[in-house]
Amino acid sequence: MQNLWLIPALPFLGFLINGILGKKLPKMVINAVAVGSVVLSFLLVLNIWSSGGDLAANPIHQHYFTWIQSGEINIGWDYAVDKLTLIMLMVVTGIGSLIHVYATGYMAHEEGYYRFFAYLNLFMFFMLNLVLGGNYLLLFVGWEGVGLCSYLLIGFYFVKKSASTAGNKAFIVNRIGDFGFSLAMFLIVVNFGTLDFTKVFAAAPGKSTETLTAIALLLLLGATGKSAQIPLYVWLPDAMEGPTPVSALIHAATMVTAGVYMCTRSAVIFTHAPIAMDTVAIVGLATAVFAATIGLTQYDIKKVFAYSTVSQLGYMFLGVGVGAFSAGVWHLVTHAFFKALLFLGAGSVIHACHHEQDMRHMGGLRKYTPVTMAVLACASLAIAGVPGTSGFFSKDAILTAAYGHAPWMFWVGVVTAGMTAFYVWRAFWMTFWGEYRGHGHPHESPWSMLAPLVVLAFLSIAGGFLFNVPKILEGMFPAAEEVPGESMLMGISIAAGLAGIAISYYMYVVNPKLPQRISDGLGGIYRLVYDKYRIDELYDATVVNPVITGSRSLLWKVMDQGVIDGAVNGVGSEAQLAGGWLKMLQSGNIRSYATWVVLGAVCLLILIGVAEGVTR
Amino acid sequence: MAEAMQSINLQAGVPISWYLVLSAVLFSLGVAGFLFRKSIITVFMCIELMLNAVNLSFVAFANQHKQVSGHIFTFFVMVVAAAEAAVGLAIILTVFKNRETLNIDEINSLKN
Amino acid sequence: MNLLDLVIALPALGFVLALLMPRTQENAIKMLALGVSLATFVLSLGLVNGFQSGQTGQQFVTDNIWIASPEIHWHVGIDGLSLWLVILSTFLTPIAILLSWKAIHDRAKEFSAFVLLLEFGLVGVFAAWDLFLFYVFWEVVLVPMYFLIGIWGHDRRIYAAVKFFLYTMAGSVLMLAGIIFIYLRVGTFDYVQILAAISSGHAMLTHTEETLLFLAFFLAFAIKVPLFPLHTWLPDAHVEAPTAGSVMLASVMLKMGTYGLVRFCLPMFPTAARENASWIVALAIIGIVYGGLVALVQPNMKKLVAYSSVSHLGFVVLGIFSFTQIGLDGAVYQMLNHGISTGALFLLVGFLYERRHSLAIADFGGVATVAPWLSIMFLVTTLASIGLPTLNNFVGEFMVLQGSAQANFSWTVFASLGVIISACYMLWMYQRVFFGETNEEVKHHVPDLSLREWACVIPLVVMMVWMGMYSQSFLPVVSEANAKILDQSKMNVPLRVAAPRMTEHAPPDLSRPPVTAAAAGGRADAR
Amino acid sequence: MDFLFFFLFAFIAVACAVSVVVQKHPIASALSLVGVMASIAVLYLQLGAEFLAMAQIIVYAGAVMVLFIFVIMLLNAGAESRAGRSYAAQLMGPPLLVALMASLGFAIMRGFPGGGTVKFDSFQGGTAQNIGYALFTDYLLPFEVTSVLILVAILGAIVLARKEMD
Repeated sequence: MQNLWLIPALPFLGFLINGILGKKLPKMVINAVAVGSVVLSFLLVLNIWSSGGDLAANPIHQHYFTWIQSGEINIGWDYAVDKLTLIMLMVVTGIGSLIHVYATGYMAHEEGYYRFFAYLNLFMFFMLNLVLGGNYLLLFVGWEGVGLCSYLLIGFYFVKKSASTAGNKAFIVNRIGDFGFSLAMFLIVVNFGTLDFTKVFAAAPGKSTETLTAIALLLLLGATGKSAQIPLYVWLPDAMEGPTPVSALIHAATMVTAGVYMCTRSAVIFTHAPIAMDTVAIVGLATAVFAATIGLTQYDIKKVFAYSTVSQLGYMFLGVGVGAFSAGVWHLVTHAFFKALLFLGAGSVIHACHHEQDMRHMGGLRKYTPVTMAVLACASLAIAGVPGTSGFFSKDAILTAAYGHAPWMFWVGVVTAGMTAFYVWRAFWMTFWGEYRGHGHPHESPWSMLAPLVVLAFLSIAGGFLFNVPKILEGMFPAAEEVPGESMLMGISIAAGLAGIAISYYMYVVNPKLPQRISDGLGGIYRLVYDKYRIDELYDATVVNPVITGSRSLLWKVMDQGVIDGAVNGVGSEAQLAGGWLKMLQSGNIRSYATWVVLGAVCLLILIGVAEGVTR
Repeated sequence: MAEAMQSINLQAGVPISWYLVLSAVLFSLGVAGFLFRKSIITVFMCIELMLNAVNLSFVAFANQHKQVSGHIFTFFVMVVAAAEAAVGLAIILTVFKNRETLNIDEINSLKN
Repeated sequence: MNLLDLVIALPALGFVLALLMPRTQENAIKMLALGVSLATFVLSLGLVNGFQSGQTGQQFVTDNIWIASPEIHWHVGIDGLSLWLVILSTFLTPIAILLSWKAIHDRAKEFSAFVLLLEFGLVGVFAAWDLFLFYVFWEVVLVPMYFLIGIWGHDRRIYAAVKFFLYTMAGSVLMLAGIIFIYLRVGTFDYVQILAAISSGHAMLTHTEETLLFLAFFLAFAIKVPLFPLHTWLPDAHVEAPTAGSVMLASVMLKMGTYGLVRFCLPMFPTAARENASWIVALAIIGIVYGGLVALVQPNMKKLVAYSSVSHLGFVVLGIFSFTQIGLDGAVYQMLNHGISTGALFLLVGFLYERRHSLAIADFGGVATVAPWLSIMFLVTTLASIGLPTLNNFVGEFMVLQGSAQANFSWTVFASLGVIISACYMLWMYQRVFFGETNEEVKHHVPDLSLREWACVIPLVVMMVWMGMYSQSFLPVVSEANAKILDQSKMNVPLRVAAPRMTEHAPPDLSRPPVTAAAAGGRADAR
Repeated sequence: MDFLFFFLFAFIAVACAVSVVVQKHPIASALSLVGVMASIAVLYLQLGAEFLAMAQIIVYAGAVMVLFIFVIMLLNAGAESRAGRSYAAQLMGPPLLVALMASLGFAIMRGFPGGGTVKFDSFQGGTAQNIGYALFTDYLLPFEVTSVLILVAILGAIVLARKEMD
């Protein structure tokens, strides 16, 4: 019997040690604690994986203590592991370990080194909680917790205003998603009386479609927040303010895929709510295209990959939405490999160029950083879906399923795949080919950074074979319908990917003047896309600013200080006014006072008389 | 009133209510003095007049109920009146020394 | 004289002792006050230890005649509802004294005495089972707080103190009228007997009377809570109050209002409470959103936290008037949570004020660089306040919203907006105060936490985590008490009101035991 | 006989009381007041209050009024000045007085339609013995308190007078 609680507890312990004592510890110890705790967790997960037994038949379920109990509702601190969880655990701890190792090199000269690793370990704790949680509320704990860590790590360079603003934005936008998630939980409790996965999923088929649709749509709102889908994707590109390892771990490989995990976890609910499924697919597809177009135009290397992440997440949602849950998860896994690699590679490049992120100031790096170039090539091949690489398998599985669901989705997906290949390779060419356009001397990164890259490069290429997710998850989800002409579809998508690479090669290596001409030719449209469709500005103008100015001028100044306080103070001054009139009676003349006394006496007498008269 | 007069038996004695009416009349005269006189000493005397009027009704009630309590009350009122006279007159003295007037309307420091 | 009496009496004793001490012995007075409040806290822990869960009645009861005519009893006792509120009061008082150790030098003697008097009143309010006694304690609390604000406050302290006093008095006078009305009708101030009389119909309250009484009590409590349109005294009082005053005000005094709602309004006037629930909930939700939005744009930290209190207490009221077990449990739990986390916020804001002598957000920036631990503690508290899971507020908010979802899902939808807004205003403030470039003033005047300050903060932070992770230490007894209250508020209302007029013809209500037996049983349980 | 006494002294009392109110000079008022008190003392006798009648003469007509006259002489108070006025008293006074009389009369007539009659010797509870007995048994505490009251009054008077001497 494995002690599941140890898996998240170890990083948490690391967080405590580094967080509290870190300032006084030598770097070696911090490294050992931070990396060691995550690696130990990884080993524990491996232990489950190898000794696994039949998780499909007997999922592990461990109850530790009752967390919230009131009336009929009882929510425990339960960890559960089934195959889906196990895959997620592998991804989170595995890639987490690699990125921790990488970060020891990347962050070596940063201030607040211990703080960084403390946050990172805390993130691992919450992420593992999210994955291991045996009920929705525990998932939500991890869900919010990773949001917190994301906030802390994006704002790691908190002296920079843009960093802390980006952190706030991430947290608040996520909160909007969480609003949906929590409403979904409330609905689940109202209808099911519990939040335990097993009980909810057992009872779900019996509930009405309307209820399940409402729950599913609210869950989707939560997922769009965390996984950066339309309309809540805006925080992710800004999140690139964080250190690069953070971008790789949190904003590419693990946290942002939590939405996909959650939807997959709730597959039973989604499959019984067809409208919600279609919504998921459409949201995913729209996000994929939308983000991809923005990615075409960006120059900041991390921004390119950020939009690429948004786009790829859209793919995963497309997979979930068309009912190919395992394909979605598969893409999640392979994407974790190659996107983490892309980011880490980008980090290595940035490191090499002395913290320059603009690709216009790079170029020709293949001479200086050959290893980085090699591994990035692997990643770029994978994301372009070149046959044999990991990305190929998962993307193909999704697209095939999409065709089965609705052919137009397939075509849009293919176009997106082409764009993806184009902008990733565009970044590749701009970075490594041509002449060096930056300042200083670029240099290759240390091996503590490169070693994880090599491992990830291997996984990016071979991950599709190693982790055949649909096979592992067989039986967990309803099988996707067979699609005729599968090989033809595969051919089309491969062609799109290769075309993207070819075009980018033509535009950025063979004929470097071309892009400028095209962008000039497109004019306004190009500016619009380059400015990310000005969605941020749109949100600012329609939501943020009205709320703030409305709160300030209307609610606070007018309502609170004017109306309510005005009324209160008005009562006060009215009383004073009345007192002013009554004060006239107090003339100071004793005879007048006596007159009033007599008046009172007479009135009393008359009153008594009247009362007597009435009773008689 | 006329019927009431007729029904009175001259041999039976004076009705209690007549004493009360007398008391009321004296009291009202006291009030009138209080309201219309301006000399502080006269006003003070009018207060004594009112006290006497009330005493009279106490005694009348004592007679009606054949109890001594009414007398005791009157006795206490007298005591209080005596004490009041002592203090009150001392106050009047002080006021006069300070203000050089006995006009009650000019002594209005209760205002403000 | 049982333990509870001791817990009530000790602060009063300390109050007298502090007044008797010579004015010059400032430190000795502070030590005395701290010692007394700590001793009270330790004693009150004995209440937790001796509290028998599973019994629904009051425990640690003392019931002696205090005033013979009209018969007013010294009737104190605690149940699961009041237990934690008593602990909260005794827990925060030593912290309040400790935190103002350096800040208060002017008239330290009176200050210590008033804080102890405040504690006396607060514990008394939560323990009183006689309506008149309750009212007396209710007013006792007012006096020291009035002076705390009025003497040791900031520039506009007189205005704030008078506003606070008048607002609260206006409500409580109506409550007094209600109490007297009930006394005239029932012939006792004893709450247990009143409940029995009301539930059996002996009180013969007509529908109108019940509604009016409910409103009288409700208004007093709603002002104290404070519910939405009655809240404007709160920001002023908080901004002007010294830190200790703010902490006690936010943490415990506001709970008097919500406690009163649960303790008195629900069981005594079940029909009226349920009939009026809809607009009260509407006000609560408006308060949640409105408080949050106004907090968003405050330039002053204390005002921001004060408006956030309006928002948070909206949740409590929402939970209470959802009339569900989980909602009510959540509301009570949220009272405690708010006490801890908002208390901690005011405390930390107070620390910042001591350093920089300003409450304006704009005067800060980059504090995280110079005072990392202060920033971390503030962050934890902020996160607790915005309801991060594993910290305390989350549990309360979750339960309240769950309860309201069971009552009416649309309530939850609107109330949940408050959760989003809370993240906005708290994080925005945090960003502006702690992040960014450190300005010169901050660099020179803002050191990290001192040992004394650590001693204030650590207990609060520990409680945040404890209450967030293991609510089972606290919730079961609360649940039991709430179940009883909920039961009382579920009384078969039409029958109860009609009963007096058709006593001869109405069939006996078999679903309930006869009143006298119930009342006697209730009291017997308690002993 | 009873009627005669009653009317005679009632008339004197009312006449003197009117004189108290209308006399311009305080001395005249004071002397009129003595008349009121004396006639009231006679009525006391008629009502069977021997002790009070004597006390009335000695304490009121004697001590208190002498004190008044003494003060009037001391201050050399003449006819009152005309300065100052009270609108309230002038406007509302007369109607109020009428209303007061009317309502009091009404109350007496309504309240005591046949409340018994008064004759000499019909009630003999007002002797000094009876009063003394009552004072020193049932009313001992109030009696003692009045002694304190008088003491305080004396002290007060002294203090006030002393202040005047400064």
